[in-house]
Amino acid sequence: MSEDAMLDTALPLPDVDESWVGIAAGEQEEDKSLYLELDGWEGPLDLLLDLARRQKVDLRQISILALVDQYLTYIERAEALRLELAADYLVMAAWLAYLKSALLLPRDEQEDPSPEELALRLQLRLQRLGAMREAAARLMARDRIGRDIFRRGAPEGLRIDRKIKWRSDAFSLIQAYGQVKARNEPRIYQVSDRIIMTLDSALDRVSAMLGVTLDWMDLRDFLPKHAEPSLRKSALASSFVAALELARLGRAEIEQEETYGAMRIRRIAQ
Amino acid sequence: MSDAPDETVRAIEATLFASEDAMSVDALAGHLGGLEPAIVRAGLTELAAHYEKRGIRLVERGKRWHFETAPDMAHLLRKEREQVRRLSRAATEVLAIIAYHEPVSRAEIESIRGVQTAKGTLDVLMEAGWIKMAGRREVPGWPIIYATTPEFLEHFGLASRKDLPGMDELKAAGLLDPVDDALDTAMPGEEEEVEAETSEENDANLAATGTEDENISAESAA
Amino acid sequence: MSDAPDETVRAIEATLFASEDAMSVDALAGHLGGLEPAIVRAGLTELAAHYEKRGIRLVERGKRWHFETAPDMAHLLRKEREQVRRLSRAATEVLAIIAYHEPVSRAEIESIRGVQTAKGTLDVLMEAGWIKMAGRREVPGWPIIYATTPEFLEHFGLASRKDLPGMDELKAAGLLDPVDDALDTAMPGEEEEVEAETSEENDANLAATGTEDENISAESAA
Repeated sequence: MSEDAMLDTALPLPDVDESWVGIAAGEQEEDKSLYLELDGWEGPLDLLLDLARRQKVDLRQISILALVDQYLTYIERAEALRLELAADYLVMAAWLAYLKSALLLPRDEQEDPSPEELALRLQLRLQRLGAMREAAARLMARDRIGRDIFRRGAPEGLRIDRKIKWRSDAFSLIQAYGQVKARNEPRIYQVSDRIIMTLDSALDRVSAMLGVTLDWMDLRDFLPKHAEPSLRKSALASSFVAALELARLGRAEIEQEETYGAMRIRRIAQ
Repeated sequence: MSDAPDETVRAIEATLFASEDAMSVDALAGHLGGLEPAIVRAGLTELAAHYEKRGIRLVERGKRWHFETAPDMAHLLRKEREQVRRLSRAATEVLAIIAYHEPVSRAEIESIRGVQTAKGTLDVLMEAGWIKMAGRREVPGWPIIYATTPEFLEHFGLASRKDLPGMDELKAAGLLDPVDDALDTAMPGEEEEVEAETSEENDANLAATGTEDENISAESAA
Repeated sequence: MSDAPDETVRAIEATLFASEDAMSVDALAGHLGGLEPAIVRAGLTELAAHYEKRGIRLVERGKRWHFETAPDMAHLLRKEREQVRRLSRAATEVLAIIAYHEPVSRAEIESIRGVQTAKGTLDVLMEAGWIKMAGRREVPGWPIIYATTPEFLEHFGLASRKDLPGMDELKAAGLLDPVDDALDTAMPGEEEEVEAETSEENDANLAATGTEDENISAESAA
């Protein structure tokens, strides 16, 4: 098919719903068909494009003023016929009325944007929508797979069967056996006895030591000196929890000036 | 009588004939045991020439090759087969806008059409396999952008997007450029400052809240 | 280059290509607008001759005609692709137990391993050709017993089963060290053993991806 001169083509294009291409065609029944199609418009821009097409000139040469008049007339008639108009059609009507007056009235001040620019912008948008609409129609009219052109009806299909080749090695085998054996060997578990400081004894200890002074004391000073490392760890943990508990009970306050810094604790005088 | 084609050509012919999907040169080369792509390409060219005047043709669509019936046979084949999907007018427009502008965001589609795009429209086109999401635009809001697929080219018989009807003319006429760009060239000397603001306001007026009259007909959906 | 075929021949070619079923001469004649069967027959003969040396053939089967791939190109339609996969940990254990204790029943394998063994594991080992059924144990229930094959010895580079290291040697090599095992049981793989083995079975059928990680396939199967 020929693919040139698409911008100028004004013929009804195939494969497009008759309902909208037909509108522009019927001149004598214009009013009726136009209003009946009210639901068919996809918004004001769509309606404007159709009205512009009625000027039967290239979209680059349409008269915006004439177009505005046509649109406003259309809206007035629709209102006279008491047809329900969506709000956006009325918004567009108001905007176009403004545009028209701005285009006609002499201007003292240079307005920004100028009415000419607004008109041009509208024209450019109509051109673009028009171009896409015609492109869509021409696209749909192409020879299409499944309608005009067919692929093979019953292709055999290409099948790829994946066959798995398993791989392993002697070491893995022997190692696996060793692990099975080791896993199921009877096992003796030993739990070694460790010296710890219980929370209760830490609480007693910390409370007792806090009773001695009202000054701040470093938490580490509460720990038993010369204890073996495992006991020191346990004592630190228990003393810390004990300090928190005393703070919660309102018997002590805790401060720490920086992250990981020394934690200090002192008694609250009752 | 034609000469017997060589084994590679026969293998390509058999593979493409049997395949349910179109195949790229690389896919063919891989399937044929790692042939040189150049050899496959030469074979395809030979085959395409051989089939040129026959009832079936070998064609390239979006870098993938397949056999199909010759276009002038449509009248014979069409009558029994009406499986092609009928799209609503809105969907065809959206498809055209995506094809001619891709990649394109929904807001960009809407600014051309002047109406909001109903949710179903893009879904229908994606379900048909003709468009796909193609990432996000790097602007505020990170909108998803859409592009066409190789199946789109296949379905509409296009070797590539360059073959879209009227593509060159539309490009030359600047009709694929945004309105703002066209305005700049059409109105030289205009101050640029107010431009962005104006266009927004303007678009809001024009696009408004037009509801889309979607009648997505799924006649073909068997 | 072949001569351009006439319209009837092209029409037959396109129709048979697009048809989902083989077509009789009468069906073709009817489809092509009531052609004389003799003309259709002549066209079919010409087409069959044309395709004789190509990658596809026009053939008649039970008085109905259709295109099919040339017999010597059939290997292109069904290709086998070999995929190498490493034996899973569970399967390796089962194989090791069979190798050390053969012939051995499934219940015996389970009592040695201390875990249930999924059916798929033994299937995989049989598919690999490393174990075979070796009769039935003469105890209640007549359980099947398994033994290794010569392929097993070959793959693992063993002259005979006597080459497998004994318990003392395993101990000396540190392979009975429970520490390794503690580490392994801490890994998630072991707990999901049964599931993983089931997926193995699936994989053997579907031959999905090339992953060697049992856990991944177990998850995706779930």
